[in-house]
Amino acid sequence: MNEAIFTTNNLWMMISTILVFSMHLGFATLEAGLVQKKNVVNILFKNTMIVCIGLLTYTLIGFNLMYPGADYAGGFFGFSGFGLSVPEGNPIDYAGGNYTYWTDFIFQGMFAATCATIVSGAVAERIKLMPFLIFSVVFVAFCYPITGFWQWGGGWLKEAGFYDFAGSTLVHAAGGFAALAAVIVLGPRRGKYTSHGIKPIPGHSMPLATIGVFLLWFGWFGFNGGSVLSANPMAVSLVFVTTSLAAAAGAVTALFTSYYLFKSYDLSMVLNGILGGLVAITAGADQMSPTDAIAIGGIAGIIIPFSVVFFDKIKIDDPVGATSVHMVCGFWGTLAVGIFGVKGGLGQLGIQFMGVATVGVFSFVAAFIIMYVLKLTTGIRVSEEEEIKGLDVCEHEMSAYADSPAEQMAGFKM
Amino acid sequence: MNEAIFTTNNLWMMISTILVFSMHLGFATLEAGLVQKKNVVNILFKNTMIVCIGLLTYTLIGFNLMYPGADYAGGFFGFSGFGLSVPEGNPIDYAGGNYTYWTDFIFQGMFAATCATIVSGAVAERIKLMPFLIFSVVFVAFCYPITGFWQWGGGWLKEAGFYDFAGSTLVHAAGGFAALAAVIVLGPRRGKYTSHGIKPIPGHSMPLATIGVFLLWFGWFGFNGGSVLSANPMAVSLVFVTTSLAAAAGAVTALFTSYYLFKSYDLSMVLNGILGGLVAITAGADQMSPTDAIAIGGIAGIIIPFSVVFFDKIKIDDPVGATSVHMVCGFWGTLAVGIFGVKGGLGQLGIQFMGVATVGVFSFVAAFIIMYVLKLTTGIRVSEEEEIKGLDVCEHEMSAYADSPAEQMAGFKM
Amino acid sequence: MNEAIFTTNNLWMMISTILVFSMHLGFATLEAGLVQKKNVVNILFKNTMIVCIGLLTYTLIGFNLMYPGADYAGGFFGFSGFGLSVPEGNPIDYAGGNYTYWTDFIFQGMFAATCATIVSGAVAERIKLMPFLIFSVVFVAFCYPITGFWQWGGGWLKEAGFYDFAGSTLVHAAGGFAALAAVIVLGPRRGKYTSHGIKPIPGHSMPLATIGVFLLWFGWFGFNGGSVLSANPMAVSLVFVTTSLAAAAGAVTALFTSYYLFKSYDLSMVLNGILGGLVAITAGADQMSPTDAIAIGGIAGIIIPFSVVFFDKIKIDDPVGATSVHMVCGFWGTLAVGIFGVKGGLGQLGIQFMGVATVGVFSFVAAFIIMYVLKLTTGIRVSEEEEIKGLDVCEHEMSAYADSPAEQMAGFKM
Amino acid sequence: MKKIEAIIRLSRFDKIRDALALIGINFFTLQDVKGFGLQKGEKMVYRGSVYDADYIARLQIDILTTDDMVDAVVDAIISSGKTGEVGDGKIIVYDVQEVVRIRTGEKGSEAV
Amino acid sequence: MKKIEAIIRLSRFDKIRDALALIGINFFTLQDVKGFGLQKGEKMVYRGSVYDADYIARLQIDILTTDDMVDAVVDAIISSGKTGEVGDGKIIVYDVQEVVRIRTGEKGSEAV
Amino acid sequence: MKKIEAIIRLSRFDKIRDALALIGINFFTLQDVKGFGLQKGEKMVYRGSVYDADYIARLQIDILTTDDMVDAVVDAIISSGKTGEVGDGKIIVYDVQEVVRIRTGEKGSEAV
Ligand SMILES: Nc1ncnc2c1ncn2[C@@H]1O[C@H](COP(=O)(O)OP(=O)(O)O)[C@@H](O)[C@H]1O
Ligand SMILES: Nc1ncnc2c1ncn2[C@@H]1O[C@H](COP(=O)(O)OP(=O)(O)O)[C@@H](O)[C@H]1O
Ligand SMILES: Nc1ncnc2c1ncn2[C@@H]1O[C@H](COP(=O)(O)OP(=O)(O)O)[C@@H](O)[C@H]1O
Repeated sequence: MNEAIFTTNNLWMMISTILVFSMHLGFATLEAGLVQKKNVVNILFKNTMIVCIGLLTYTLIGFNLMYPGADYAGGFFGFSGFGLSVPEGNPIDYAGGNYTYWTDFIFQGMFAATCATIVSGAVAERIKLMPFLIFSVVFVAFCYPITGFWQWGGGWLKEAGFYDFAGSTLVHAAGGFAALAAVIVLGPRRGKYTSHGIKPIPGHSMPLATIGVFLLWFGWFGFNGGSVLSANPMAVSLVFVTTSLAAAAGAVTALFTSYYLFKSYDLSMVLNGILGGLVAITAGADQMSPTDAIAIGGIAGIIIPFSVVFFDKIKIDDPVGATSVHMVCGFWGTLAVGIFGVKGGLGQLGIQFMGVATVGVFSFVAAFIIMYVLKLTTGIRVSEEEEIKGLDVCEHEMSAYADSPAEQMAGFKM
Repeated sequence: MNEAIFTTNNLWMMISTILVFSMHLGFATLEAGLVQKKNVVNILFKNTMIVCIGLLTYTLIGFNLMYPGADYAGGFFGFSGFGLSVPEGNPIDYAGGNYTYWTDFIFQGMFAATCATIVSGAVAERIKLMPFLIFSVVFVAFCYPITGFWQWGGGWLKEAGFYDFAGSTLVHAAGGFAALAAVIVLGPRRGKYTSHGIKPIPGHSMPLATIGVFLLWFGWFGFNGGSVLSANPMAVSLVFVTTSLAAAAGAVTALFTSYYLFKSYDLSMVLNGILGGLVAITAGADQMSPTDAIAIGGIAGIIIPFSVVFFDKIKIDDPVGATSVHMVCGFWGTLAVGIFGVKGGLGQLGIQFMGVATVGVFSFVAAFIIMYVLKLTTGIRVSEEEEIKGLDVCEHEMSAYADSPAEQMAGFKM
Repeated sequence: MNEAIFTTNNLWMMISTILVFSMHLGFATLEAGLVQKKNVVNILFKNTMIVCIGLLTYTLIGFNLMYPGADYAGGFFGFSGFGLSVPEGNPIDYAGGNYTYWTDFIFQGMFAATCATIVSGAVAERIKLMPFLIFSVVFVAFCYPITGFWQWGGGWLKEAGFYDFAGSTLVHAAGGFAALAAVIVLGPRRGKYTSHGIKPIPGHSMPLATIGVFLLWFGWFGFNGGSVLSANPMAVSLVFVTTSLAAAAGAVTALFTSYYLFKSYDLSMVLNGILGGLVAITAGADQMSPTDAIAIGGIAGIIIPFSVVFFDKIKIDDPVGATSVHMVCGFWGTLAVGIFGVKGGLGQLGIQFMGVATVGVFSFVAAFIIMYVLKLTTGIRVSEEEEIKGLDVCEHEMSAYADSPAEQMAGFKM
Repeated sequence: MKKIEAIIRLSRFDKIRDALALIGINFFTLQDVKGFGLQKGEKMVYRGSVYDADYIARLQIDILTTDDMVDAVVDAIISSGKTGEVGDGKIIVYDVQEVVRIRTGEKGSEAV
Repeated sequence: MKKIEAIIRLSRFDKIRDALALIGINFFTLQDVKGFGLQKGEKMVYRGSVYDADYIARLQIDILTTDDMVDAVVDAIISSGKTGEVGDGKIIVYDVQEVVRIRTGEKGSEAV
Repeated sequence: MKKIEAIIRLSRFDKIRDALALIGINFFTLQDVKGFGLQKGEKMVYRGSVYDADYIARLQIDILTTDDMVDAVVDAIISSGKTGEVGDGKIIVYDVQEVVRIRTGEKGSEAV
């Protein structure tokens, strides 16, 4: 391995880190756009804190739980000590000339927090701030790294032949199942499911939501492209193609499916279709041909509207569609590796199912327990009055927009 | 060519792809900011779909229409078959060590959709959604690749000595002329041109518009910088300098010109001045000195306010100024290659004029025909009532902002 | 030095340029979010113009003032002539294979304007547009390059052993001290400090402010990462780690400190905490271990709320907290190089203090004089009536949001 | 003195304004209101749930005028504001005890 | 004819709407207002300064109705809008001289 | 009982609020309105077209009060709200038939 290629590989991994970082802004704006005006500060606060908490816990413990080293190969759990320490030896050798130790850590660290962010959208508009942050700390410090270790850290799933290129299972389905558990413990927003039927609670800003989805797609070039773990020209560029085509196909099929179902060009469904396509291709982005990618993303786009309606029917209230996008399409994308592409085949399909199911069950159960314990101790839900007034005023003593002429005037006297 | 430089070159082309992708978000936010609040979902919907449609049609047909291969050199039209297929041989040889086949496709694919996006802004606030999407499919599948082939695909314009580095003509003027044709067929927004004179219809969010322009500039580093088609240090960094200085000069001259004309510091003009500078430098970004770039961008910034006023006078109603920015400054920038820089000279100027004029006429006529056929068949314009109520409620059954206290309350009961 | 590494190094420096560029959008959105609705166009206008002006003056004069060459080594002032001119010789030799002349210029040029942008937030909502732009021209053309030369250009501070990796002093403290001077000359917004106490004037959009902070963090990867001045794998990736951890720690400590002080989860403080952490790590981002970085950022996050309250107490009215973030944390971060990390030690601490103090005094005095002269000549403050009505309507004849149903209707007749 | 409140369609505002100007009424106060009435709001769809917006955005015009102008104003609004479809709105006439112009302190018909 | 203006809590809107519907009142006009009264606004904190929002967001419902319905409407609003805490709001009844339906020109009780 | 509606300049709101507080009026309802009157809106420029904003943003204050307070309130508003320039606004006094406090059901002067 020569120094020049090492430098280039590492550069790409660092840029991927920046791209994955920008996904946090994507989540923040998407989720802010899909909640009501009175809960915007709260969702921004949570999303801002999650990145920060995620990076710090990953420094302290997560990284060494997820990548404890070869000693724990094939296992269920490993840990190589607190904090970071640069290994001895020539940096070029740390990862066969692909990236440095620091790059490894920061790239993985940016990934870690996305998992908790997925939950934040699903529990929006009624969860208390502090319990949620505690949940995030625990989830991102322990749960995500443990299941992550199973596969990417070289644990038992890896050994079983499971394949999850960039995290349809390990990030998205894990986060999505946790979100489902959290929503079940927490209950729906007041007024959403009434005796007269479902009462939609429209998000307060479609521009913010759209910005969020574009930023997520933008960041996904690093999420998937960086998962090649080097700047290998053919591999990374193929991943760019499959990722983008799956997103594009998801949008188009979501458009037609939702038009067929609701006779309406629903922007929020198209946006979710794009995300569904992205989540679905993630497990096999390096394995698929363009046509496979279009099929996988396109099917995700069809699943999305049905899934959103289904969860509403069973009264799982998820304001941003995180369960449909991350859990359902993460599941689908993981299976798709056993159907399409180079690895497709019944055997692989079985292993894929087993992998996503075990990770899903683990994440679900872990999230359920954490949430339940918090419910019994600190409480997890704001009061009815606070929910009606909004979390911004009640938890943050602030409103997201101070913008009427009368409010502006208020600045001119005590 | 060595592997390391190949990897770096390809990396830059992939990053340029991401940057060009982010221009779609730039267009989406710019256009959303410059329309009325009641048409925001519609414009976001269109811009989101265009990227997706663009990528899919480019996969199916566009790429092979635009780059049919050496067999068609010097011609008017070529086609090398449907779909994508990786050529045999060592990837490094595909483009002389500059990029892989996949990178080539995805970079070009991201470019393709920008052309149709230019149109979307100009026809905003009154065009029906479905006919517009059909227009986009046809335009991006056929028209853009055909004129693109003339030059970048190695067709007759190329052979004639025409020079268009990154698309002042092939992307911007092409899109701008198509926009003009579309606006002519469609007619102005109701109430814009009255017996009492011109009634301005202010955009609903200057922050969104400003975000859009910054994102476009951001993406332009990839649009122009990527058009070097390698990471050549001197070439790409010069392009960065000329591109940025042209944008900066466009802002400054647009500020003074519009202050001189209207006695007002008009933010929308400064924003258009930046875009005008960027469009203008695009044809010769690799040919110009910093001083040339400042001159070219500065002249574009002077042109913009005059052009905007002119089009309003002749009742061409273009809510975002796409014709001024893309058509007029694209024209200017193409000519500038024959005036400034290494290639400057009367002969070249003639060829430049011929090139932009033929591409312009082709795009104009093609867009006119497509729009006209749609007008006669599906109809292209919403009804007066829909226009007054806004496309969001009428075409999407949704509003972009659901934000008054009363609306928020609405969430609490059926 | 081989061509391949040169290409990669230069590529990273160009990408860093793009990232630093995106900080201008970050500043624009952050500042727009933290002002009142009636002053949004004005702040966007200023931030847009500053980048453009900065690039142009840097072309004309700034670059050659800041980097006049080895002839002026160890001095206080140097100048190598107007405009840009590519040096003779092989481009690879210009900077030891790290970047080209053009890259050098454009990277430094993007940095330059950030200094003036820092001021723009602090003087928002009451300064006249034109005098502010004149101030920016002078500041960015002369003041920033002169102090910049002292260190980065190889002047006397450099020789004295001062260390400022990426500009805690040269960019942030310089801008922050200038902001302080400007605020003192200008006075607080009317109605902020009343006989009954401090009247908060809430910003009009927390989503915009949050987007701004994420974009600044995003750009800081290039601001600090690019300051390595090559793509050196270990160096740059360490900078990524320290930068991100400092930001994360700043958020967490700002959260707890402001909760302790105000019993409230104040989003604006957390956002400022992130920025404080970023500013503070900037002086020594390449010198610190992850633990050091957490300590430096964490202390910055504790400082922020105290500092904000302090400046309000002494009636320094700074709507966006620029003095606290840039001046105070820039000061802190500069000192931190003498406390933590490889260079830590009493001698270095003294030098660091001396460096930041002299640069601070110079910037403060220079800004004070420029502002004062403008106050006596053109005047720098809008009238009371204009301040009440808002700068958008009074200086720009425009409003940032045109969005009530009645206004929308207004489009339909003259 | 009378106050006339008219709750009208957004789309008729300009026609009504012109009609009022023709009879010499150039002064009024406008506000955004939400109307609940016979005409239902638009059908809306959000994330798969179809619902009716339960109100319609409307404008309320408040006009202060002298007693003798009332009929003219009412007629002007009816003729310019009517589409004939459900939802055209209402005009309400009140008696006002006193009107004062803040600038001058003038009262009654001097003040409008 | 009477006009009834009720200034109510946001959180009681739906209850009040239902109560009105029960007595046959489905038509009204709604607007966002800001109330200054006994109940103070929320405690707010911004960048370290604590302050009270000096008003509370409220809704104003305007109902036109015939004289005989007034008591029923007032009672319906009181029973559905009352929480017992300071800040429940006010109901105001005015005499209206004339009501006209723009669509038809009908007047008086025909028009509501 | 009377209701006083005052349409005022935004910039005078705080002065008026203070003046009202001095005479014991701390309760009122505020709304954003748009005024069309002698004073024209600002000159605006958008993409090269110059136009006048045809209205001015104003505040409307609604005060319920007993008959004996009316003159004091009107005087307070005039003295604190007047700039002397065209556009200071209007004060309108209505007779109110009944006022009810939702919280207690109290009526008349007890309720304000
Ligand atoms: N009884 C009422 N009290 C107050 N406002 C009313 C009343 N009835 C109607 N309105 C207002 O008038 C608007 C139009 O009334 P609607 O019943 O829809 O049509 P029309 O007046 O043509 O019969 C309603 O949206 C509402 O704002
Ligand atoms: N004198 C008044 N004039 C106009 N509006 C009033 C008056 N008094 C109260 N209001 C309105 O009624 C609302 C509730 O009044 P408040 O005094 O807080 O509680 P309560 O009515 O329960 O005593 C206020 O927020 C304000 O909008
Ligand atoms: N006849 C009217 N009916 C209703 N509102 C009015 C009337 N005349 C004026 N107003 C309101 O009062 C405001 C101030 O009036 P204007 O004529 O501009 O100044 P002035 O009251 O000082 O003569 C207007 O903007 C409008 O809101």
